[in-house]
Amino acid sequence: AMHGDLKYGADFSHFEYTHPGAPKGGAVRQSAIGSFDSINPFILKGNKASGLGLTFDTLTEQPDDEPFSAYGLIAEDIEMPEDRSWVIYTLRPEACFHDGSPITPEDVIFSLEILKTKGHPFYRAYFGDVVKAEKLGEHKVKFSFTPGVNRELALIIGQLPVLSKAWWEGKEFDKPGLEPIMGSGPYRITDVEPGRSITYERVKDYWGTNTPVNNGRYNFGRLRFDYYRDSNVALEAFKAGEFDFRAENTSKLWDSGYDSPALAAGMIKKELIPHQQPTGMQALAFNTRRSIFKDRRVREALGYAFDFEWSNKNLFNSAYTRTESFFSNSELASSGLPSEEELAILKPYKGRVPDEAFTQEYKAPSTDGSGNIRANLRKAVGLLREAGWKVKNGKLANERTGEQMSFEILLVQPAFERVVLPFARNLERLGIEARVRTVDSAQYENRVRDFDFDMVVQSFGQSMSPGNEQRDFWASASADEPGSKNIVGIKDPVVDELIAGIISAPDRKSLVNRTRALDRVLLWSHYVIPQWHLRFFRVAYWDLFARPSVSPLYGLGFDTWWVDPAGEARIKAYRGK
Amino acid sequence: MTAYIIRRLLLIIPTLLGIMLLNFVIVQAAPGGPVEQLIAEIKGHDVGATARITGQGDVGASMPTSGAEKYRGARGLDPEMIEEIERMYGFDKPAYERFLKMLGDYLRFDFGTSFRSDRPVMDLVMEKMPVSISLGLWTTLLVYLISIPLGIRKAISDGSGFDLWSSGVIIVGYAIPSFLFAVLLVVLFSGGSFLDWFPLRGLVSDNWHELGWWDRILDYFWHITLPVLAMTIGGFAGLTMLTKNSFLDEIHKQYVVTARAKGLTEKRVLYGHVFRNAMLIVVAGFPAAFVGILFTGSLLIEVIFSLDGLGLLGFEAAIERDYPVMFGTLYFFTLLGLLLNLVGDLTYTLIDPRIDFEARETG
Amino acid sequence: MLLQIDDLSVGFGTTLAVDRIAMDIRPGECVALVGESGSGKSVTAHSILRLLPYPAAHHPSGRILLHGEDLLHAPEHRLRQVRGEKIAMIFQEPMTSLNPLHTVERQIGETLAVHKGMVGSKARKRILELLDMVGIRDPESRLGSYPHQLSGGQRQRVMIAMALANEPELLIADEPTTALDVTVQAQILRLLDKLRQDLGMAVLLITHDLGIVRHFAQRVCVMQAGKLVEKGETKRIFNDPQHAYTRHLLSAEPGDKPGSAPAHAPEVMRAKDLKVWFPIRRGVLRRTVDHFRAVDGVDLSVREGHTVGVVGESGSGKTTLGLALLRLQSSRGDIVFQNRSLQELRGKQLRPLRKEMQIVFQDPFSSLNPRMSVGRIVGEGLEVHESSLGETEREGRIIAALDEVGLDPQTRHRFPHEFSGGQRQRIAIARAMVLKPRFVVLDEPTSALDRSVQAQIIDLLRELQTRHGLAYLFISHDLKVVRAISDEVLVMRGGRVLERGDSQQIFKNPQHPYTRSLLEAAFDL
Amino acid sequence: MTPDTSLTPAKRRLRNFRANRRGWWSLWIFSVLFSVSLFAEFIANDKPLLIRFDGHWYVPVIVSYPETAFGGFFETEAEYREPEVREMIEAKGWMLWPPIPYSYDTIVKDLPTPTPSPPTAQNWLGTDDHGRDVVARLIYGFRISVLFGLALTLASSVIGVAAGAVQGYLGGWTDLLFQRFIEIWSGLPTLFLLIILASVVEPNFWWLLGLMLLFSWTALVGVVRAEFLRGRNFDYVRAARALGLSRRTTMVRHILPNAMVATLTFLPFVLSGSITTLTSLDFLGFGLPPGSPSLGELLAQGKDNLTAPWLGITAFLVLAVMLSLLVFIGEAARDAFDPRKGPMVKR
Ligand SMILES: Nc1ncnc2c1ncn2[C@@H]1O[C@H](COP(=O)(O)OP(=O)(O)OP(=O)(O)O)[C@@H](O)[C@H]1O
Ligand SMILES: Nc1ncnc2c1ncn2[C@@H]1O[C@H](COP(=O)(O)OP(=O)(O)OP(=O)(O)O)[C@@H](O)[C@H]1O
Ligand SMILES: [Mg+2]
Ligand SMILES: [Mg+2]
Repeated sequence: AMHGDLKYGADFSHFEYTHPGAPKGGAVRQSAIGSFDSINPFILKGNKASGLGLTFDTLTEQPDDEPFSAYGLIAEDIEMPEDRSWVIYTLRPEACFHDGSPITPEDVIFSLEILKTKGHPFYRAYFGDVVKAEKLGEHKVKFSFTPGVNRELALIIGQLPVLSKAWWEGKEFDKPGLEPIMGSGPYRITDVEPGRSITYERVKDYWGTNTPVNNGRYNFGRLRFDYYRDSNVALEAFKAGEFDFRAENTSKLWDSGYDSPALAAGMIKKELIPHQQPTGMQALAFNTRRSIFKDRRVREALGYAFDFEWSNKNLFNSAYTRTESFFSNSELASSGLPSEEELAILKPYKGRVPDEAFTQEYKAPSTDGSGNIRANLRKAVGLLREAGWKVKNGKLANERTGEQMSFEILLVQPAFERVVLPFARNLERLGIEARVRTVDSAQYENRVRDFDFDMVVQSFGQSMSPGNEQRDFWASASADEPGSKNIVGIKDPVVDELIAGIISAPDRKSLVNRTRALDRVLLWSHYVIPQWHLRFFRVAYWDLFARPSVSPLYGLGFDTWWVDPAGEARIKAYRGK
Repeated sequence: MTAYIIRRLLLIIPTLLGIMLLNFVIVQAAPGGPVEQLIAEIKGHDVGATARITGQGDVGASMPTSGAEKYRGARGLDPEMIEEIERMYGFDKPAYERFLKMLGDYLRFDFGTSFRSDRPVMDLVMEKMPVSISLGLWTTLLVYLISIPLGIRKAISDGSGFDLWSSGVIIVGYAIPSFLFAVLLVVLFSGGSFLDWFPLRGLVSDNWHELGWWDRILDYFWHITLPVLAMTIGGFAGLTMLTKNSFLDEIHKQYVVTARAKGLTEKRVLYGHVFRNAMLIVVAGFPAAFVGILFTGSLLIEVIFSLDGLGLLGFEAAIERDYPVMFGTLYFFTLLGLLLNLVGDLTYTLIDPRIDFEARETG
Repeated sequence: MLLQIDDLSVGFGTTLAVDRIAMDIRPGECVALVGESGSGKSVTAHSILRLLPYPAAHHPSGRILLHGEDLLHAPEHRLRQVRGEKIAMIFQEPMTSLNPLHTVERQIGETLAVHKGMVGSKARKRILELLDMVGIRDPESRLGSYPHQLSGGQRQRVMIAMALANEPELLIADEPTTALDVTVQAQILRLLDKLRQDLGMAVLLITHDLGIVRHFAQRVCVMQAGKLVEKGETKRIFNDPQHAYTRHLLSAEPGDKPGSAPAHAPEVMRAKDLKVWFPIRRGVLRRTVDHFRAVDGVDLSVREGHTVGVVGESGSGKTTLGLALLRLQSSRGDIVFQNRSLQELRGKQLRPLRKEMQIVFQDPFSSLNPRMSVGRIVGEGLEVHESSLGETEREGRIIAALDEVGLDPQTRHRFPHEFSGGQRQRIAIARAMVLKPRFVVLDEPTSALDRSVQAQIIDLLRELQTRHGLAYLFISHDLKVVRAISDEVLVMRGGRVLERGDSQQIFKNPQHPYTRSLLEAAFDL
Repeated sequence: MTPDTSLTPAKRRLRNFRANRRGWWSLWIFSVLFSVSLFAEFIANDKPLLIRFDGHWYVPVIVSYPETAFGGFFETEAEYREPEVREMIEAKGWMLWPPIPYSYDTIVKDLPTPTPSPPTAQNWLGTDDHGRDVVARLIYGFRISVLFGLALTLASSVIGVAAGAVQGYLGGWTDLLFQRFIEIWSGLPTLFLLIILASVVEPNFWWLLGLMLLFSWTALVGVVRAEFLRGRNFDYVRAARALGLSRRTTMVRHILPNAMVATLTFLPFVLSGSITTLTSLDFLGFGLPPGSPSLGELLAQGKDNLTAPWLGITAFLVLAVMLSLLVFIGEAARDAFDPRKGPMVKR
């Protein structure tokens, strides 16, 4: 585990959220949007098919009910020193590729090398600090890391997919193609129709079936992904029984789009499955490099103009929850008043962080959902006045410079317009001119990389175990580094120190507290106007599945589901007529 | 005439060159090239070429990444990597060098490989051909076979009830946006709510190769019925009205009286005499229409029916800045267009022997 | 009785073009329909086959009985059997009446195919035979020609061949020989007469050439202003005309040229070694394999106040010569107009000269823009060349011009298709003369006009000439008219000038055998 | 059945035009619809037409008054739809609302159901997925789309016809080179020019119009050129030359009317096509600024919200009606210029 103890002991037989006795078999079809032309998932080029990960095993597996822990899959045993400067994995002797050849340390080393040299650039960054990989014995590999940079590396390297060195002999690694790659995972590709569908079949004599991490998982006999270009059409196809399982991401459709005879007959089931995966922060981010947004009070004032409750009710069928933390939907999120520990962390910075961080619970401005937000706007007017902005001739102007408050909200997804336009209308009442601009992704990328924007919609994704990446998000160093994720342009020594604290957190508990402290400082600095998140998996499926009684906290765990033969027969009968 | 044809054929070369050069320059000037696109994709900002067309979910509501693909490397891309990407795409060289190299390759019929899928452009184009040809051919055929006789009938019965209602029908057909109509067809005829008669995607079934030839043909037509229907619906109006109006213009001329005086049937008068006189402008519009249908006209239809055609290929390439594919398709279509134009012009002289392309002495 | 017309009226709008006429035609008989230009002859003829532009035209009254069957009310399919098979028609304006996009072979072959089911080599043989019958030389080579590649006379003969193809019971011939030189004309008329006698083909002959009427028609009907004013045996009509109009018609004959123009007047137009060669194209690539020499080395000079008459065989290059002189047809050789070399002038420089040189086209119908009213057509030249003219002044000039050529100025808002053939010809003349040019090419300007109007036009031309010293190039088949107006005559054949000289001289004492045969044929009638 | 001869051609054309009843009516209906939409602000607006407050008159449609003018708090323009503001004003006077109390960008706050909400007594055609009144958007959208379409169509037809005419009439190298130029021109990457434009300026009505014009004018060239290639051989064109008419007059007066058949036929389609072009630009995000009303935007909404059929149906109906009207007008115009179509034609 990253921090602290493991949930499962050395001799656990299966993850809690699986059902070891689940029957194997059945055929399941899923859909994917778009197209694919490559089944090599490891390289940059090519449009990759869905589900390719199922054909490869990694050294370790991470359970979906622990923040950041890993249990051996190919690895039987893991050793590392206290400072985590290296790690030794002992491979299971029975682990083998689909052709029956055993997985050897050479394969592991080869995989790392080839991924770092010819694989997707992502791997180079991800495994960048793995400086050496060496074979220590017949079944042992040792990875050494650049010392002191990243305590996570020992776990991260466990995510290395293992490729067959022998099989790749004489083959070009960086050519996308449609020839199935030799893997060792629970499934193998049986049929590929580029751009149309890809079919996987459970490997009959899969060596890992009974490893504890896989016990009760990968139950479907056949898995097929059908490709659709259009999501509306895909929905129709689902209703027509062309495929069995669908995750919905549109609340409008969730409410009424599934109405069909099959739903009425109970053949299609819609379910909201709660989860605790961190949803991070999706928000309207200020570019504090811009002079108008330098003042915290201005930023706070603008937040009052965003009417989440109305949007949620009218635009999203009340499906979402307001985000009030940068680490929302997880234990990392701050809530209520700061605890003792948190106060202790924040104490040294008193005076250099907003006072509210010590004394108040953060709440995003809220309304009654009627769309009437006079009360909030009045608060905003007050704050703006304090900050030296007054309305002149119907326009908000800076008292000192006479500069008008006017900015552009840059979008890349047109779907955001319906959220942002009412916001802009509300800003107008404050005398602020907010223009909305939607551009294509290349241009968006360009402008965001150069921090050439006033306000964007940004998602700050978070994992259960924050670490290094926080620097990229909030640190002073990244504020001036083009392309960094410090969209807001935060340059605050306090924040820098808090981040350092998180990275060096000795245990889970302190990690949680330090994260919460950072959360409070960020929130009260009003760097963003928080939006919303969804705490459920919204899934619709033809009622032929059964799933374990316990759902994992941090994932949907579709691989723990199985086909219920009775249900399958029922659906078959229904579709047959 | 021979001289003219040769002249035209020779002029194709500078024309193509001009088009390629112009495109090259403009594309270079556009903000955001393949490198940026790729970075956007790596960083997950990418919206996807067709996402804007195909509709998308509520933002921020998509599923958090599932366990297997957990992505924790939330760092910016280091400049080194960007450089490497540039090198990979050949962007480390100056623009003129890249252009010359492209020209050289084209001379050797080497159209390069796609940036994104790394497959030869030629293969990609060939692969998408069946869809585009199917849609283009059947649509054009249907449209022309229906519009022209209809237009002629409307011309004869100008002002009658038939004329009125048929105008109404074709205009309504035109006014229906083809993508809406396509979606409607999908919902009505292949969705789960109403009738489920037609397949939803593809040009043929998965098991097409196992079928007998007769079943193959059936299967093929079964698949393209809806897409072709959606494509044609809007195509009738323009052509029908054009035919009608140019017939109306001819139908009163003296030679038509002569033809009648020969005792010809009305049909023969219309098709044997008026037709050729009236067809010039219809033919004049053909090359453009055909290239249009083949190349761009079907983009949305291709998306909706999950057909991989050239329209989609070209569009995706442009949005994703896949330059080799862009220029490859551009090259093909321009060449096709240029040749069609020439054929079109030669058809003029076949239709009307008085036509020539020489300069007129004027005064 | 083959055909019987009873009480026939034709109206356009509220005006009656034909007013309750009655006549009949017996098998094997030739009935001539004569009358003033615009009197309703063509309209009557069109009514028989119901070819008028319905519903713009309508019949307030009448019956047309073919063997007792009413054609006016017969169903369409019945009419189709009659058209081209039982009754065939030669249209007045052969140039516009042929489908511009069909070859000669196709135009004639179609009638054969439709009624006789004759196709392939059999049809081809028959077509060649027909073309030969109507005097087209080297018919083989003409089969593939399009109408625009034929001369006016050739087109007219194609039209005749088309009408005769199925040996109809009744031939309606509307001015069938206007574009033909006299020898061919005689040949055609003899042919018709022969068919009439051999096959019993009846002919309804519409013509303004009274000489022809006297020779070929058994009976004559005279029309004036839509009414049938007199009918009877040819002899009687000619010897003892009852109606005043008939008498007027018969008495009008073009007089001789009164006095000759000054011999040494300045030269207005001169051409030297003028050549127009049309390329002959073959094959898919349409390569030029040879040239057709339409005008082949013609020298010509026209002096102020002089008229040069051009006569000659149909297809001999007269029209082409005229067009080339005015640079409306590209040519080689020198053309000097008022001491300026035309060949060297480019578009813009040539334009002001256009006011000075005008042309009356052989085919008036196609030379009038169908979308412009007659007033505008006539006034267009004024707009360009005398742009200083006010609206009303110009209107006045237009009205005067129309008046001069004998057209009712009231009709100037009409479109060309609403006129008769003769009226259109006069519109074309008005268009040229309204500009008061120095030099005019008159290509068959009077072919569609009856004698009385013809005389009026010729008087007009003469008067303008003496008054303003105009120079004319007068192309015509009508040798009487040529004699009446020309000072000098060119005789052309195969693109070359066979003989030239003083008009009186040539008519009195022709040198070339061809000229002699031409004159014989002309005044033999 | 009236005598035609006495009428001047202009009158005769008018008469012919009117004789085509459906064309005549279509012209009227279209003109009325269009002029109504020109006054959209007075028909659909979220500001009252007139206010009587405290003994004074106010005209909010035209003049912008701060809320403080009515004793409110905000110094920015009053939001008259807000209950507080209403109460404030109605306490001391009254307001006269336009028939549709929403503007194109008014967000209807008190919706009975989540957006897009179905038609109700308040929102006659429902709301779109932003929660804006469809009728109001339709009126404004019609205006902007038709203006865009008309401007684009007229401009591109004029340029296209002129180009085609010159090519066809002159022939030779002019034709050969001009044609190549057009080929190169139409090979321009529209999408990229749009992207470049979008990165330099914020696209607005005029920019888009100009840019679309760059590409749309080539549409008619081919057809017009063909007509001119043919027309220049006609005898009456030769006659016009013999009269010494300038090239331009010859082209315009004698050949162009023939080419107008094609042009007139295509105009309605070019027009509606330019409206759809505007849509596809919106799709790509290069269209009018977000929130602008346009028929295309409505179409896109219709497609994205299949569960809200009133959006798609409305857009489609408006397009169909507009197109029919235009086609009928085009037919009548064609009739008017057909010399053989007399008013005396019995129908
Ligand atoms: N389509 C029409 N619309 C109106 N009036 C017409 C139309 N066609 C012919 N007319 C008129 O009908 C009258 C008779 O025309 P018609 O062609 O029969 O004369 P015509 O006797 O053949 O004369 P010509 O010897 O000059 O050919 C003319 O005055 C003409 O103006
Ligand atoms: N465009 C053309 N292409 C080929 N041959 C042509 C063309 N125009 C005319 N000719 C030929 O040139 C010859 C002369 O034609 P032209 O019209 O000058 O004769 P014409 O003397 O006026 O005869 P007519 O008295 O019959 O009108 C004809 O044999 C004709 O076939
Ligand atoms: Mg006549
Ligand atoms: Mg001639």
